[in-house]
Amino acid sequence: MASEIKEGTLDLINHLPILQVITPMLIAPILVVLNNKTLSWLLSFLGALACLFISVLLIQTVSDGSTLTYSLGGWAPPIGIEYRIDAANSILLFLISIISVIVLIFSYSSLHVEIPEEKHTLFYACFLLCLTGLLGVVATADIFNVFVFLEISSLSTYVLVAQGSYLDRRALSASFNYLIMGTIGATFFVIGIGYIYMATGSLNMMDIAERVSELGDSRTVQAGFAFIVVGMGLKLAMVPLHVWLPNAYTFAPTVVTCFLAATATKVALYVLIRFVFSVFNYEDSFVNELFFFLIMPLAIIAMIAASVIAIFKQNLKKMFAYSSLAQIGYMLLGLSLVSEKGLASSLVHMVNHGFTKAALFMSLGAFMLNTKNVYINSLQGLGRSMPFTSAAFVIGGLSLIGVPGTAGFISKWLLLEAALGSGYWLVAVLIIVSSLFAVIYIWKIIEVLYFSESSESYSEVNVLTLTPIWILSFFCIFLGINTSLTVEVANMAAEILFK
Amino acid sequence: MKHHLILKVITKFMVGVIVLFGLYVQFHGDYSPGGGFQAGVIISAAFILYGIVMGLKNVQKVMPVWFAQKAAAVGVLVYALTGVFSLIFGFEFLNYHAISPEHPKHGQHYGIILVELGVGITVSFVMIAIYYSFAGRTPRLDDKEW
Amino acid sequence: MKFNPFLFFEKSKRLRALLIAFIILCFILFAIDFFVERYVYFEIERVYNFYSIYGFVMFSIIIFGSRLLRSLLGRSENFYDKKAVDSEDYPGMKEK
Amino acid sequence: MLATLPLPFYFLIGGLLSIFLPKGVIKSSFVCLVPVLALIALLNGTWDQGFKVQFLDLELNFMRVDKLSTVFGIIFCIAAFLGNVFAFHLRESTQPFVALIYAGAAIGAVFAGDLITLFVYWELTALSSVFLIWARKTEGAYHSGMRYLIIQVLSGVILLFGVALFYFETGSISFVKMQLGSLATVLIFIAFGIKCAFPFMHNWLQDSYPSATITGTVILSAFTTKLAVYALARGFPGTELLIYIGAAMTVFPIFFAEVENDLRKVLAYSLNNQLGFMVVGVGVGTELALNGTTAHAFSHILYKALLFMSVGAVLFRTGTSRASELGGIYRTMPLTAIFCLIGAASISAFPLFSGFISKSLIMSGAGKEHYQIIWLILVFASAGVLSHSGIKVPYFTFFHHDSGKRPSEAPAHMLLAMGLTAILCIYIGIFPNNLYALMPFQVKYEPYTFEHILTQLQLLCFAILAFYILSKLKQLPSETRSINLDFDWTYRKLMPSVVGKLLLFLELIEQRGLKGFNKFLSLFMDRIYQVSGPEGILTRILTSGTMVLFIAIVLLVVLGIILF
Repeated sequence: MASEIKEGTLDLINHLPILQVITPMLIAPILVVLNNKTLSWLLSFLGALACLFISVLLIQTVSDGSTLTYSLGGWAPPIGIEYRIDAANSILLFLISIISVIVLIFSYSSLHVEIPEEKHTLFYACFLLCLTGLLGVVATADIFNVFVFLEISSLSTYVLVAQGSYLDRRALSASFNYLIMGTIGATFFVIGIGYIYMATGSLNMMDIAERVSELGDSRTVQAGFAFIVVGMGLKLAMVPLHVWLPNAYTFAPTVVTCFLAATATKVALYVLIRFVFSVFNYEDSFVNELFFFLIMPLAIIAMIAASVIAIFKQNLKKMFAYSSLAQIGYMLLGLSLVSEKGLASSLVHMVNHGFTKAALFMSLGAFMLNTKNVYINSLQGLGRSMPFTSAAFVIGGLSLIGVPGTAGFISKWLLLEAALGSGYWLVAVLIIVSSLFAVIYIWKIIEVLYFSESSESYSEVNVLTLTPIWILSFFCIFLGINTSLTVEVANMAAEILFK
Repeated sequence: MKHHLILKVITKFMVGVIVLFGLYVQFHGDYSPGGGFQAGVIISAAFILYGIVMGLKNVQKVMPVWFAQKAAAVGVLVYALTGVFSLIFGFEFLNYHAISPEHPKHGQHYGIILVELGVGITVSFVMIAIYYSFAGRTPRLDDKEW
Repeated sequence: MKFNPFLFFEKSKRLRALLIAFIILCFILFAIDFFVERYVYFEIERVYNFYSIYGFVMFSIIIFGSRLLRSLLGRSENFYDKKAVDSEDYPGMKEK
Repeated sequence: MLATLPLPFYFLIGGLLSIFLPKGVIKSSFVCLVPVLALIALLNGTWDQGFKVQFLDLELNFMRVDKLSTVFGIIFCIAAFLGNVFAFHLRESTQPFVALIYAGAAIGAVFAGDLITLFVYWELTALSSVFLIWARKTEGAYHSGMRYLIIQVLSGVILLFGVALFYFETGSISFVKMQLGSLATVLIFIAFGIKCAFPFMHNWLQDSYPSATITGTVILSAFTTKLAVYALARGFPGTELLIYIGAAMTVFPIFFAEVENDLRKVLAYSLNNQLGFMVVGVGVGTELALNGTTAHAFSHILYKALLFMSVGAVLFRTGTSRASELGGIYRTMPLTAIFCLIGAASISAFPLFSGFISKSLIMSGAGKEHYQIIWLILVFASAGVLSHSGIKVPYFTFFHHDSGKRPSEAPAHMLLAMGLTAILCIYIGIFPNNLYALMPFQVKYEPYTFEHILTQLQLLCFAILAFYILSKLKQLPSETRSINLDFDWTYRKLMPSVVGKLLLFLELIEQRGLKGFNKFLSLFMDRIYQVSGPEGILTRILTSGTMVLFIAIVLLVVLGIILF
């Protein structure tokens, strides 16, 4: 708590919320100054590790339902920038940190293939900035600060995606498209913030929430909300606004794809959740109507259509990019139920899908180290020559489908429970149908991996590459068996948000 | 640009003045309109002007690429370390009181100057770096190949 | 083969003896029904030699019924697909 | 510690360990040992409190041990042991591994105290067993396995949905007796029905079992369907609908089995017919009938495995299991022939064999409840069993006209497996009380009464007589290489062709439609960008442009919804 800080004594425990964000931010410029390839890997890895450590401490502190606040520069909240950690964002901080650690382990060997050597330092610096941005968005309780961090992460993401141009020039146009869409999204977002500031004169979430409820039915606030929903819809790739995502994921370097797929869209979704529940009042009719008439149909369309499209994609990165769209559909669906259970399922799915998708993309990346491309045909027979990678891939795939015993099952089960609990029978059926589509496209790959003869023989990738893949696969299973971390924290978070 | 003698001469005069003006904006940022961002842009404008008139090679003699990149990073570091400084002394991040606990107002003053300095350095060198990468870009592909 | 009871019956005389024994058994079973009072669940069981008759008739019905079934539904082995499992040989098994 | 470990984990852990063992005798011995250990653990284990695990807000019970589940657990362990002994010769990794996992999943499902655990193991049986089919490694087997997998997984999905609904209706997930009536229980019923091969859902059985490997079929035959019978006995005892379903199941496979050429398929149909008896027993639902179902499942697993083993051994030696290509093999495979005859006698319910003492429980159960038509059907079906499994399988395999094949006797481990099974069949037949003691309810039943033996012999002998006469008259269906259409025609022939045509149609529409749409779009865009440069640039702007157009539309919609 802010008041607990005793001035003049060094007590880092009280500074955890800010340390979480500035650790990578501090390391990024140091990397550029040092300009050494190996050292920058090591430093970023250590930085990410520190973030992970901090996020674990944070999650422990807030897992009893308490809230941790931190005022930047010593200025008290409504005026100064406030960082606010509760169950909802601590779980995301954890997700982002751990994924970044794992992804960095993987990058040690994969980056040599995908990015020219002289750019490695800058790549890591960019990566850390992206990490800073994502962590900042999640940690802060100041809406303009959200925008700033969102831009930090987005701008560095554009750069990271463009790095794929070393292998495939199309990464440039993908990145450019992403840039245009992302910028429009950010603009909309900032317009929304502007409207809110206009109506309430405040930028602090808690403060706004109070003032909004005092204002009553304000057109300005409602228009602001509309802009924020569309802006965040763009960032989180809600279905008609998703056009940037498949190409960005496909052509970005594996490391980036893993990281983005696991974190970036989730963070945008988190912002949306935050705004709906902490800034606006979810009981207001305009929020409910929007969710019922727009977000839910769009989420369902995403779930079904994106899964169907994924089935027909030959490029596996693209296939999983579309599958990500479908999964985002699940999360949006959970949110659009506007119930505690639905929200909890959304949060759990964010984490579970983060691990699952990272595992899938990373094992694809490992395949790619050998095959140089990820067209489905080039994976023929790899199940035998790369048994460990393939096994990890299968685990990830099972989790994506939602097979019991894997993380994916937990979140789908919760979502089903929530949908049925709200009385949407048809939605529940559609969730299952969409899972069946997932079975089809995962099966297609398994078939190629294990049931066809390979024309070329490859060797298994090295241990350092395998380790992160298996850590992720382990999480896919671990989170399916031990749900105390995810489900309990998510329930707590949903409870807090619904207060 | 051999024959653009006037431009060249004027530029040599202007560069110093622009930088000076930039520094003015920088250090008066806490009293008058201005601050690190504006100052950074103004200072970088001096280098960019020099580059446009004298050519990329010449400006890069004055300001090498590696230096621009690293200096930009150093700017961020100045900013961040100011914050960490107060953090180490047991205040909140970016709480300038830490710089001079006895006289908090002085602390505020120094703190803002430091932070603005960081911003100014970063912005100016980032601008320069952006100019370099645009100006130094030679298309790897012919138009036909697109 | 050291032990093979079936070869014992390969001679047609012995096989015939076996057959005759079986027919005698059937006759005994048929006849014995005269003397037995059976506990029954249903009245129909009281019909004289119900089980024998039922067994005989039903077996015949099964045979003729299945022939009818085949004439209606029988198809060649590769009806579904040339490589369907129905028509393929067990792999890796050369006749020994 | 070991005693409290849930039973399926023995198999799952054993299966995982087996991967790391060297292929050969060690691995084969190990996979035989695992079921034995599990059986010992089951007989000595103490799971009075169950093995409860908290999962989300649900309490799962991995080990609900009562008499009903124990019987099935015991027979599944025995079946796994026998199957693995039969497969001792395998020198590969997949099948021994999968066999253990499959058995473990089936046992796990049997001991599942709640529906979630049941569902998990339910799906695991499907996912593991399909590899026993794919291990045949032919294209046909692959497709057959795929069909099997789809149907089995479908059953699981329906089950999951039913369970979810059930949970919301009742707030409980414990697996206890249910009433048909709500959508939830109907879905669960259907899921059980698919696995139990109810009519029109049965074809996966006849499709997949003959497509599996020699050893795979033996293992497959024991678990999946009997698991479904267990689930029905646990969940829907006394559901009258089951009586009629079961009766239908006993009748129609008889005719198919009679004309089927592939002997393993004959046995698959016969399996279906036997399941019918069990289902009737569940439907009648009295203590006697449920005992009958349980006992019949127990003895059925043994003699069906024995029959599959003997046909498998022949297939192993000759390379074919087609009736049209076999015959006269008794000369060189006498032991196999004897074991086959024991299996045939057991399934036909000759006195002193296991079928006799278990099937009569069901018949008496139905009789006592005065289901006359059903009872007549069951008697008819008994004659039918004799016709295909009792006579056709051994006759066409070993006796009949000489095919000229002179294979050597089955390998020792197969003989051992068959011998053990045969001994069990006879042992149960002679000492039925040992089996009855295991039954879920107290049994006071004496199968060996004079009249019972007499009527059964009358039935069987006169059926055999009919066979003899008809064969002399050359009225038996001839064995030719052919297949018979069954309900699988709908999804192997009808559906693909319909879907194919539909897809063609859709493609046509899509092409036409897209063309039209494109035309419209390009006209529209041409207007807007009339002055823009060449085509290439135009299209590039178009993509970014349409994206932004989307954004604008969405914004308008959102604003519209919120503000009005």
